[in-house]
Amino acid sequence: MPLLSVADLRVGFATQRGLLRAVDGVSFDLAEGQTLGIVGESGSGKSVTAKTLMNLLPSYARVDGSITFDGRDVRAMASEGERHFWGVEMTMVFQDPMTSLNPVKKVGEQIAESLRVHLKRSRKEARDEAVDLLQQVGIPEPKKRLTQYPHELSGGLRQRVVIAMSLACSPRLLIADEPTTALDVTVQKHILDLLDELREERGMAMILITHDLGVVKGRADKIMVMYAGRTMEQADTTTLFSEMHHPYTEALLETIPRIDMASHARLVPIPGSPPDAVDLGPGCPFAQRCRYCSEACIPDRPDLKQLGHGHACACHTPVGTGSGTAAHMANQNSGVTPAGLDMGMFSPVGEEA
Amino acid sequence: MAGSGTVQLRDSDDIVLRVENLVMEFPAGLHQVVHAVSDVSFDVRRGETLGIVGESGCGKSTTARALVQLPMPTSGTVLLDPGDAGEVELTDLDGEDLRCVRPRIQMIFQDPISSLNPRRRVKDIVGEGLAIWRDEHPDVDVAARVDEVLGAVGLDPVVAGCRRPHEFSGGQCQRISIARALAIDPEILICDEPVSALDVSVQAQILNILEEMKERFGLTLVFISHDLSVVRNVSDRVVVMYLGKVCEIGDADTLFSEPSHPYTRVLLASAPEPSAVVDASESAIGDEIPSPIDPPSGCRFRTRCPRATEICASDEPVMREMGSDHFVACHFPGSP
Amino acid sequence: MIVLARRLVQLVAVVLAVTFLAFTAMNTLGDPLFNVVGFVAAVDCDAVEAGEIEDISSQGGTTLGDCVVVAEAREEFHLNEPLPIRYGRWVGDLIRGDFGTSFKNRMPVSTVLADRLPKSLLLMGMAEVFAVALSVPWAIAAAYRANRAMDRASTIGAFGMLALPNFALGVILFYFFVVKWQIFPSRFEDDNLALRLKSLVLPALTLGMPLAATYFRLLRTDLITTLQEDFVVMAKAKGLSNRWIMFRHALRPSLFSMVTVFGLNTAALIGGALIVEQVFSIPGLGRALVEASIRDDYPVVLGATVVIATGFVIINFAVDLAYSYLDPRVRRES
Amino acid sequence: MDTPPQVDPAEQFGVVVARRLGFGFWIAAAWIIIIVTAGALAPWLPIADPNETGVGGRMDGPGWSNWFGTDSNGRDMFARTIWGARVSLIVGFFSVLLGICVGGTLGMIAGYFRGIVDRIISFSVFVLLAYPGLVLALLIVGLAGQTLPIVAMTLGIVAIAPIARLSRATTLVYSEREFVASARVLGATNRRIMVRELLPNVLIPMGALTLLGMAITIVAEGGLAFLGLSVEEGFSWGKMIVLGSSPRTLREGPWVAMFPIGAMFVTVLALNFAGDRLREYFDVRELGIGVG
Repeated sequence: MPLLSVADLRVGFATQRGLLRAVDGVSFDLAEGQTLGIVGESGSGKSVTAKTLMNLLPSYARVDGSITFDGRDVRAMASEGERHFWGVEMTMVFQDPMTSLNPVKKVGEQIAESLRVHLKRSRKEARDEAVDLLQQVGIPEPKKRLTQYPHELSGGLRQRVVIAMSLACSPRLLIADEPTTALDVTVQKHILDLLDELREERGMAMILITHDLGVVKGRADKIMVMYAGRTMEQADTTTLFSEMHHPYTEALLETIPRIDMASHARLVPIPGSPPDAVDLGPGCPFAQRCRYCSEACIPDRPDLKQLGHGHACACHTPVGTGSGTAAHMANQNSGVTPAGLDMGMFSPVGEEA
Repeated sequence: MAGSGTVQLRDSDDIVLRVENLVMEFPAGLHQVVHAVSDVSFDVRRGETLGIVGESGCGKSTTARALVQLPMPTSGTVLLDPGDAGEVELTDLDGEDLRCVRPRIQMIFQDPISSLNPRRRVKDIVGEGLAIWRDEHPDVDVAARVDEVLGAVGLDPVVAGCRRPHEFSGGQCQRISIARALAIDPEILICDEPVSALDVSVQAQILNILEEMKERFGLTLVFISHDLSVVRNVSDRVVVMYLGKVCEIGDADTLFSEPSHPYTRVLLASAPEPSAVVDASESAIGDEIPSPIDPPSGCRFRTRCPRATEICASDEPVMREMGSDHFVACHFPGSP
Repeated sequence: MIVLARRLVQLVAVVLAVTFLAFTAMNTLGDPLFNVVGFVAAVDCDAVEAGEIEDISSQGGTTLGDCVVVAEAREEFHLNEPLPIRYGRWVGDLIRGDFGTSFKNRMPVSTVLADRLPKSLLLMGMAEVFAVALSVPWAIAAAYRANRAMDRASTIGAFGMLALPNFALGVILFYFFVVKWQIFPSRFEDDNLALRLKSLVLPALTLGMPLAATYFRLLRTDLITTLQEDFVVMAKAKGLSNRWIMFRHALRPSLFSMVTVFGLNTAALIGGALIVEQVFSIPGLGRALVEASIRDDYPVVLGATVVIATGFVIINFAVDLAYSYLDPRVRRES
Repeated sequence: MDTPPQVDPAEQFGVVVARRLGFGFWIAAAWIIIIVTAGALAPWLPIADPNETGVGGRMDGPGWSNWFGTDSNGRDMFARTIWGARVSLIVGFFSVLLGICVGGTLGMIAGYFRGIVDRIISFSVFVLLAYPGLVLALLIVGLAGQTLPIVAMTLGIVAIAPIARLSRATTLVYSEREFVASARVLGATNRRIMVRELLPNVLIPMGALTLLGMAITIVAEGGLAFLGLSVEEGFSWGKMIVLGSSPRTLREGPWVAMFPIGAMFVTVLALNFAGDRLREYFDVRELGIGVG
């Protein structure tokens, strides 16, 4: 039985212009000790998914679907006001360590407080455990750090403190929402490695949220690619990279420069910008930017189809299949996609002329 | 020093921008000084793209701003067209003289929202440079030029012109910034982290536009970023900076295929998908970048450097040549 | 230490600037001699001494002897000297602790201040205590349930309180509690502390209500902002209770604006006290100042000015100290 | 504790949301327009002469013939309340105008040029703030005379310091924005940057401040009246409240004081509310400026 099981999760916000579907029918399972990577751009719904799991959404958000953690109904626990679940069994690390630590409280207090609240530790016990935790996350001179304020620490150390804080009650699932985006590259790797080590040591499950496929490549067991609140493609990491089917996944990989590319190597841009989450229309949300777009993609939203071995893809014309190739050929020949996109946009700029 | 010396400066006719011994210091509290940029020298050829890469606090953005004299550097020189008849030393100019040279060297910034005035319409924003210099160039058709540059960056001038910045996405705002800079036909365009605030899917659009504009308008680019792969992609020549100093400078292909400074190697090894030319285990020691108020003696990278010895604390490494157009400031350069 | 020294310099500079302005204005726009001796000031005494004029009744004087009075007054208050020198002399006296003498009742200004200041301080202190005691719990309650009925009602209530000028509020309270129901005394009673406090309840309420509304609005806004901060989200993710988050995480960083306005509003508070003392006939510093400025009793006005400016600077210094308590980041910078 | 929908969730997703001023704003605006029109048209309105005694009986309560009752001289309080609006609104408007012209400019200069200019202006502002506005007004009006222009000017001078503070703070925020740096790089002169780039952004909070400031100065004028220093000729709401608030008048006819109090209250409330909605609409921080 998976540790965490999310089925058909939907989250919406009522706005003046209509319902904003931030998450639209997301499902996944996560086994104990596994890492799930959720990849997507801003507005793709990956952070809202994490906040839904953590019961951090404002009350005016409309949530639908089921979340089961170790056989327990998470949404029911939220409405019953269960106090010792979040922060104990399921915890979260946020993007920016500068803002996720209270600037006016000492580091020690901030680590110790969940120990004191959830595990009823005495002041002294909590303090000692805090020192232990700081040591585990590789902070030098942990005793001294207890009495420091967040602003006295560097970005990397702060994120270590945040990690120590979320590990305080030995959680079984850690959600890391872009844990390294705000950090310098030389520190990023340290933090990601640390998270991996801790996960292994503690047999903890982890959800790693990022906008960079490269970050999850060597670290996640499974990857879910999200776009406009929907799951585009979902697979084991190796499968995803060896036989990716969704045009968006492919486009994401091609659009990002890599260090080992030659200078001035042309990137394949993704034309346009992410869609308006309030007014998505009936079809595939990526159709307007997709070079594989077919007639079917515009009126008809593709379902997430299981392809076997846990690989699923929501596309009418998947890359590497007959229909995908045919659609691409047809678009190439006519010069425009059925969504009205000029195919010239995909040829790297400069080759046009 | 991780970076003293000027051997990296080239002796060539087509250098358009030469920075020598640039120093930028800011007062911090009582009797303290932030050494943001310390003795940095580099040059840029006409039509070249120079990438400056480094982590936060390395002084790359301060350097970029110093190039356009915002603010004026503490010391050092910034030369336009050195050796030419029209040589201009920006650091010597002030007031009206400086203002008159400004159109030659333009800049775009990281935050697309903050770089556009929320209360003005796009065509006024893009046409601002032309409006400022209308008296000097009375025959320029402002409206036509605005339409031209807006079209060049991929925006529809008719639709976009009358809107205000908040009606555009981040990527579109960055296009408007580029159009504004290009409208007055500059020689040099300084890009200070132009894509770091953008979504990955939009990033490539902007990078491609910059490449296209460079060809179309004959620009010389100085491109600043913390992202090695982005810098690698756009640059002909790369400067690696750490804590206000230059570590390594050279032709992009050489630098990325034979990184010699331990810091460059650490950067390459730390990327999400590390470069194949370095060992993925190479990494910096600790997470704490020293304070620019009280930088380490000798080589500034020594506190986190896996190769550091005593000499690194006592002597500042001087820039030396590693190969053709490849310079390193390190006592122990090369692969480990 | 350096901070303290800097503050001291600022204090001196502000007091000098304020008094110099007041001194110049009073001496150029008004006539100090007139205020000391009355209409006799208009008499052309030079002409009298030269024997050119004998009948001075048309000029406001009665006997020729009046000119002696005028001369004496000029001598006593150094009115013959040029303005900067007189100002310098006044400052010199001030440094020695001499605030000068009232033109009107010839009492030392320091005596007047010593008599009046405590009453005003008590009034303002009570008003502040009242305002803080009301606004802080109120703001917390409203911020917990932001944009719900109770919060909306509070916001409107605060608006109402802010829109009611303190003289109007004073008049209304006076009408009901003094004229109609006669719960509180109609004048200030000074016999013992209990009576003194009792007669200050209404004035303090009058002064404190708009303050409470101001504090409420600022604290509520800041609390709502703080409650949206990442570190509060983090605290929620740690499973901490709302109460714990409010009191141990959100409250302290939210006090900034309120504390700032506490300092800046000191002047407004003194201005308000001026009116409230007038409405409720409290013989405080404010009334002394009003009376003195209406009668152009410059030494008293200047003395009160010194006290007020000093108070303002000291309170704003205290506010800066409060900042460094509220936020450790400020501590390092200063 | 819920995150209130102050920030529309759609904004977090990059969707542009049209903010609204709300129904309350329009009610407040309507009241302001009514009272301004009534004040402006007072001489032509079919109301009693405010200074004519014996229109009704002495101290008649509110009724059909005299809606707001009469005072001890038998003057019609309704007519007086409308005429009182004239002085109060004129004082309120012109003093804020002066305050914004002088204070706003000084604040912008200080915030844009920084350095020594900023130090001098900021110190002057601090000095002005250190002096309770009402006391300052008291001195000036007491010395210079109690005419309408002098009262308006004096309250305007008092308004300079807080407005300069706000204008400086706003300018500082916007000077940091990169569009100012861009303009500089394009070669714009300081004057051009201040007029084209900063002014439009600083004017917005100033607009909200005009309304809030009018509320404050109308109250301040009332305060001056209480100290016996309002306009000598004619009367304002403040002066009417003073006249009605002697213990005897209060006992015999509380309406003499309460109607001008009510008129001032509703007007100040409307100004405050409309100003505050504008401030929120344009996303300006809480001002926290009290009656000076």
